Amino acid sequence: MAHGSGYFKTTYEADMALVDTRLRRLTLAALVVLLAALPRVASPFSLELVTQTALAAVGALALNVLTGLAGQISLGHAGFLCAGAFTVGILVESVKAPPLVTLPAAALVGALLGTLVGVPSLRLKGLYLALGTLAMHFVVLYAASEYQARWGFNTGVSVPAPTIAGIRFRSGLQWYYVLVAFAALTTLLSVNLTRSRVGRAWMAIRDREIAAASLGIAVARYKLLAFVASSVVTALAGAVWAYYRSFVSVEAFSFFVTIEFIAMIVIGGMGSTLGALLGASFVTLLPYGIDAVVGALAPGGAAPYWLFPLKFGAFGLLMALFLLFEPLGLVGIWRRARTWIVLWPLRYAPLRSAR
Amino acid sequence: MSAGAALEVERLSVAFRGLQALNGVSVRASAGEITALVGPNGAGKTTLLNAVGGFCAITTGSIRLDGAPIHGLPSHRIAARGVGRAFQFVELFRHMTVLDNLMLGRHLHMRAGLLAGAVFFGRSRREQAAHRARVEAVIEFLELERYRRDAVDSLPFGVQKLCGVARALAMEPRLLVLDEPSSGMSREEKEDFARFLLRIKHELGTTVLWVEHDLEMVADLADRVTVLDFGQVIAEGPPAEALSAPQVVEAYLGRQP
Amino acid sequence: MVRHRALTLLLVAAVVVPAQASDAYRIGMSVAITGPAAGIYAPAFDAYKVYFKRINDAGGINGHPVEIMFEDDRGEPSRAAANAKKFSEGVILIVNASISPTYKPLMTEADAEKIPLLFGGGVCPREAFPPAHPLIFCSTSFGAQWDSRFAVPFIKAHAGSKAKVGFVAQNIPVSQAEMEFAEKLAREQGLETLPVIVVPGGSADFTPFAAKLKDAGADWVLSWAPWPLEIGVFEALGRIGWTGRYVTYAHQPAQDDLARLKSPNLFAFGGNAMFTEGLPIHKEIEGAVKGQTSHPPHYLVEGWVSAMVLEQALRKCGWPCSKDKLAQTLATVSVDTRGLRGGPIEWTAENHYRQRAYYKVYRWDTGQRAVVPVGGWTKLDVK
Amino acid sequence: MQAVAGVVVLASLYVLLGVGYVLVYRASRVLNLAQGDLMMVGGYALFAAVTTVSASPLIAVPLALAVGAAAGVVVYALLMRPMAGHPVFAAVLVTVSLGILLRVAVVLVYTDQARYPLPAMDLGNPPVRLPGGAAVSTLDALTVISAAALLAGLLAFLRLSRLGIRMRAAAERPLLAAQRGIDFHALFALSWALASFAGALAGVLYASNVRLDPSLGILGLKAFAVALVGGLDSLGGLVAGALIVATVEVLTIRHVNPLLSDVSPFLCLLAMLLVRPWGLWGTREELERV
Repeated sequence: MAHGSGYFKTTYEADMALVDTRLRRLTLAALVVLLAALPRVASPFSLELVTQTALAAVGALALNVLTGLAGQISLGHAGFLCAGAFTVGILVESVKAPPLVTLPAAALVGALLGTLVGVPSLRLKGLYLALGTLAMHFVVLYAASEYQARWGFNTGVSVPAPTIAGIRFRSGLQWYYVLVAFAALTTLLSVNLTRSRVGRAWMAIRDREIAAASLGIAVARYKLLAFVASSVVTALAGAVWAYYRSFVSVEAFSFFVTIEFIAMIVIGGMGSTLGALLGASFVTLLPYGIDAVVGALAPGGAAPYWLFPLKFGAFGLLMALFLLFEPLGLVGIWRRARTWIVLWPLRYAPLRSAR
Repeated sequence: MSAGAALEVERLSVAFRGLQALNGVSVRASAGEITALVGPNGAGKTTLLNAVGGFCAITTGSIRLDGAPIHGLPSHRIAARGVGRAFQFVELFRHMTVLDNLMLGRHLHMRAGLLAGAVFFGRSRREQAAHRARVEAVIEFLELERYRRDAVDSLPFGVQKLCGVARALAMEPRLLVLDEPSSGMSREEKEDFARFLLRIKHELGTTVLWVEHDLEMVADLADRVTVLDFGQVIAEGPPAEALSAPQVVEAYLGRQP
Repeated sequence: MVRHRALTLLLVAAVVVPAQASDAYRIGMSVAITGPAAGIYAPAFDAYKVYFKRINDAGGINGHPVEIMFEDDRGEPSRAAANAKKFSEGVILIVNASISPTYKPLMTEADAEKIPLLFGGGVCPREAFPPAHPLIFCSTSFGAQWDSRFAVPFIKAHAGSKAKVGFVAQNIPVSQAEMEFAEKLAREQGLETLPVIVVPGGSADFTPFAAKLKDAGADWVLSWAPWPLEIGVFEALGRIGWTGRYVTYAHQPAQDDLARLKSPNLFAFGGNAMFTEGLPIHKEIEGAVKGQTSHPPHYLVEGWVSAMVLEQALRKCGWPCSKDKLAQTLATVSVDTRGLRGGPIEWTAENHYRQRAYYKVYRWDTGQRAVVPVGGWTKLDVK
Repeated sequence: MQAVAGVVVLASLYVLLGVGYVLVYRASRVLNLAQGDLMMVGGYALFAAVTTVSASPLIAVPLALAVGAAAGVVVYALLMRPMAGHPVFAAVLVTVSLGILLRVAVVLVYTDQARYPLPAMDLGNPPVRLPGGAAVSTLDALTVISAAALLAGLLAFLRLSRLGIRMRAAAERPLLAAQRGIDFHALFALSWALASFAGALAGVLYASNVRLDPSLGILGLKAFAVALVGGLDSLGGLVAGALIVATVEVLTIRHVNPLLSDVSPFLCLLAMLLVRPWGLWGTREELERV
């Protein structure tokens, strides 16, 4: 911002800037360089992990908009993903549709489903709504499995590598760039939303519906909008998933996937964009982290049987621990750490009674 | 800013599960004036405000704003007609900053939709900046500058109440509805608040419907007073007259032996 | 300047792949160690672990150890896909022992990286049958289209032509298709058939499905599905007093369940000899896995057989053994199953299933109070 | 006739499972998504008792049920009590974690293999002939009897005993109950114990009748559709909900499409949410107050 010296802001535009200090600009630049240069140094497998994390981040950000910002609990996230993925699968399988057709179609299906699930949200609150979305999940999965069974796709429907603008996306490297860019774009949109009129209206509804209505916010409309926005992005993520994995199959969208996404925003820190990103990374990488730790402790030996259930259990345990002891999630820890670093070596802590 | 609107409540009745909260109440708030609503606890003051704001269903009667009926409309439509409300128990969005709370007050005046907000570039960005300027004006008006970036739940209760008023003011309402704004404020805060109330009336010309416990303040500031007891109007008129009526004294102090 | 420094930092902190032992045969295995299907597939993990530990302890193959990267896929395709990516760094073969939804991502990766893929535990995919995909092999005892060609004539031989036959499938495509195929076969052979009943695997209670079969008047029922469903429907039929005969594929738990249910009406047919026969190879496996697994030894047979195939392929491949060379070698193996199956597993360039499929039927004998074979091995030529 | 018998048996199983949801929801407005897993634990407790303590069902079954009830208390003390004051949704998520942990614990001890406690107790499960040509298994019949007995016992307990009346009071008027000095934690713990006991009972019966494996918990999800159709806070509604869902399920299997039966409880739930979101006999959620 040309007018800002870095510390004093002279316009409201400057005050609203996302990246306003030199340190932040440097950090952002470093992150961009790191992500761009990673393929040169990282192994294909590490790249695959980052790619997976990026895709998970898109899903987590979409869920965060719905649950974190607008306060509408959804247990149907995997259902939306599944709908997007199967839209691609069915269109590619039946009419060989190109991505420029399938992706908008997936978004449209997402919007329709979001509306369908959103309408009951106008009458339902909290748990009842969650149950409605859960029921939707099972219905979507049923429809998908009917399709899969009827057409005899035993191992799932194949989705060949897509071609956009003459480029055929098939290598791990291409997908790395595509998905990291997708995640970056979603992050930017999500950050912008939180500071815009619509995002604020959602947070108002989340905190107190009556107060929101008193400010002229059309609560019903905005709830519906949150469902539609979230489900469009989720369905798109599902569509990209289908292309990236080059197949779709019902088994990939079990209820456990929903739990994983909820865990991401819970562990990351509900309602925070950074939290959704941290949570997505954490949940995606956790099993591999456990592998690495066990590998380091017991090199050479074949992994013991108990390790595998343990990886699954660690996820459940961590989710419980975060819920019990760190409701603000990883973002909360990050903020405390930042305060600690900034203040170090001083040991300033707010008075206990002040909390 | 737009001039104040006149509110007419005619023979309004509200019942909850057989309990008659309001019974044929008529209240008028003339344009540009401060109309106070007083009465003992449980008299039905907040219920009346809820009915005006569309937060509870009415049994019979009518509510008109500048002659147009608003009863039966959903709350957000009533807000769009120009009714701004500050709540008794604040009802701010506690995790947000004062600034964000006030920006929410600008909701009705802003246009940016979902996509514009997500892109946050060009027009939607300029719109945001323009409304930020209006919010800053409100912050300055109510002298909240130093709390601008604080999360609401970290503020003292009196300041929170003032923020509630600020948020309602940011809506640029034609009718400002205040529910016991001064309760929980310190002596000094109350004095400031009295000043703000007069400035709202004189500088902004907004009609104010004001529920208040502090009868001294009402006597000093209100143009007209309506006294409620057990869901019925027991006195109405200029403060000096209405507050000294025998039935009002009785309602507050109990029947004298 | 900033860019330069960042890059340097990055290089230093880069995720470095740990140096792999270059003198080992590296194999990747994606297996449902946990998850809903683990009861059937986790034993393959134990079988491989024990089998190749023995080999390595004895000096390895051609003087080189076999190193297996085990990855759990929980029976979920997304996890299988991640595993496949992990394997793409230098394994010469991928082994899969999991449910069919995990096949596609592994096949995709195998195809892209030209890594041979061995199915050892899950149902054989179409690509293993003639004309076979050059990279896809399957040592599992059961395969679609062939099992019914054995089972339907078996029913006809025992029931005569007057019997009404019902068919039970699980709501997974491979099972549904197989039962529809069997129903067609049965009709062609002059049996009276009932429409196939498709049962969701997650049903709380199979009784309503059983009642439907019973009310339709089925004398014989054929089921080809995952074991919990096969046996679940049979038990549900028993609970409502059905007295017909039930023929079902003998997955690994069959041996225990035949003994548990003690029903002379339950016929389990399959490609593996049950441990009740007490062959020398059975004793050997029992001895080898003792204390090494939490599963009964006979659960490990599918995994054991595929490990035998792999061992022989590696021996024939020699050292060094690349993925291409191994794929070519696999297409020529002929593995003596030493009685675990009715005959050897022989693969050709065209056929990665087996030249001949062998079947044997078992049931509970009330007289002997034991699980006994009904006749000997039946041989089918696979063309 | 066989269809009617099937409906009643299935409905009884749903009732046994659904009781847990209703009890916990009444007490704390929390939906216990681990109810199915608590049922599974009950089944494994029976198997453990049979294989390690005594093969006599007279000892093993009460032991398993006691373990079930105790598990409820432990869960409350360790996980739910610290969640007091947190959003309800967070508490619901904790129960999801609990379900995962229970499944993992069982897998670590017993692997994923199916187990059968009944033969270990040396018992059979012969069919019982009913009038009209129908038949159910002995344990099916026991399930129906247990569900009826449990419901009758619970209703009597809530209506007649002092503790039960307190529980009802605490559920209906928490504030008033607190002012009267009712110990909430004890009552919540009791609700959890009863819920978990009911789950264990369902687990014991199901494991004996059908089988035991770690994925049994999925049944819990269906039963929770049942609880919602009946009304989450109503025991009477539960019976109606269970009968409706079971009837729809059996009819779909027989006359529509067996595959649809898997989702039919959820279709019932969606239909109910659209018509009467609070269920057949449930109370409407209180409106927000300003």
